[in-house]
Amino acid sequence: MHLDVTFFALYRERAGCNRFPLDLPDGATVADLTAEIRRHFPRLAPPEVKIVVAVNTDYADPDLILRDGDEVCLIPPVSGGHRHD
Amino acid sequence: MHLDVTFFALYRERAGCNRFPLDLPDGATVADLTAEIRRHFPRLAPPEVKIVVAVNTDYADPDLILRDGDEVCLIPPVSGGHRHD
Amino acid sequence: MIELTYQPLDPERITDAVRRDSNGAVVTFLGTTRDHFEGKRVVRLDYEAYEEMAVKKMAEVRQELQARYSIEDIAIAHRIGTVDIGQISLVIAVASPHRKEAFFACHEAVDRIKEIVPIWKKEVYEDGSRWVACEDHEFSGQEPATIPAGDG
Amino acid sequence: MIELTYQPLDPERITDAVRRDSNGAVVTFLGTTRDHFEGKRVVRLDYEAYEEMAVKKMAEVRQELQARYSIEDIAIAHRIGTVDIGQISLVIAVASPHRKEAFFACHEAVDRIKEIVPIWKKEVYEDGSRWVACEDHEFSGQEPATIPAGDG
Repeated sequence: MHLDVTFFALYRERAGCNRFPLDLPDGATVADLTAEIRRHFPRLAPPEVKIVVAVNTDYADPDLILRDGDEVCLIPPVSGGHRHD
Repeated sequence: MHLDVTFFALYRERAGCNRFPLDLPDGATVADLTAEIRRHFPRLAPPEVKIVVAVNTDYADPDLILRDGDEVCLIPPVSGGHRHD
Repeated sequence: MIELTYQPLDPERITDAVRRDSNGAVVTFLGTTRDHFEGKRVVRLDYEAYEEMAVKKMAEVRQELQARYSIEDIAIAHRIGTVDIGQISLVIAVASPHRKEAFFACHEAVDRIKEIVPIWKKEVYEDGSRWVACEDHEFSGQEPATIPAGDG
Repeated sequence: MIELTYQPLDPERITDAVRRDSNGAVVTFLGTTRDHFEGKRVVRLDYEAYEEMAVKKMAEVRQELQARYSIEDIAIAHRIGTVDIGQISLVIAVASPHRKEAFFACHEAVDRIKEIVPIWKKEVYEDGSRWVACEDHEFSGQEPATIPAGDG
């Protein structure tokens, strides 16, 4: 299947692009996708940091099976509870 | 000593006046004052309801000794914590 | 800022009074007059104050919370006299670097004001009126815990 | 009311959207951009959103709190793009018949928005910039508990 992965904020800056095309085997999960992303962009996030993924505008579990054409976005941590603006 | 006692809100309406002149013996306390007020205005507050008194713009304990010319006001309960506007 | 006034309150002006570039959070409370009470239709509220003492107690509440939360920027404004339905009778604005303190201080400020500031309200219905807190307190026989009993 | 905009926010308009004659309490939160962070001088903030998802998550936060507190009147507006120091980036207004629910719902709304709405902010200093939450979370190795981990 073919997916276009969108990067935001810190991830966009580190990846150096807004959007990255990715081909994955049918049946691939969100975990497979983030593993593939890490291979392409090893400096995107340190190994101990989980990469959060949104699929079709909802947060997705690692074992969610992706489908061709899904809207996939990588979500760096949002503003966070302990610090506010 | 001579005091002018001021009534507010419900107490003003029940007393039928804003202000009531009162002569008390020297050394009289806030408790003496409220006892005297209850004699003049038996329907001001039911016996089980304490009459709160402010002396010179502070809440006063029952055993506070009054002085001639003190600013004395009777304070019906204020808006209250469990109900708001 | 402490204000006791017969004029309509302007929440934006009162909120602006506490905003500073070093604050990241501003919490504002507006108390507005409701159109009903226990099924009865309220047509307006009449607020009466022991004005000199009310201003003093509002300032005490402000100081109390400034000390407790180590914040400076608290504004309290209360309207008295006749307040029509849907209008604002109380504005409290609190600003602080972080939001938690602003929320707690603002909430406690409302509670304390209603406990210790000598302002009374009379709900006026189509067929009568009622001093709100007074009757409640008589019914329960309770005084606010923080007010010393004045009666022997 | 849910709003995500590049324009300056008008807190009075947003607060007015929740005021009704049956409500006695209105609590408003303003998030404003602070001029300092850990001793560094901040000159402006740049907010970036995954807009479609941000609007959806803001609406979810609103529904969550409406259900939890049985209140209807919650308005949430977030500004994105460049926000200068002292300006407002977030407005949450909650109105309810009683104040306790309005305070709790407003406070929780801020917390939840910062947890689950995909909006990021970059603090711009005189000599650089920094995505605020990102670095913190990397340092602590923590994700917000409510966001499922997307990595295997």
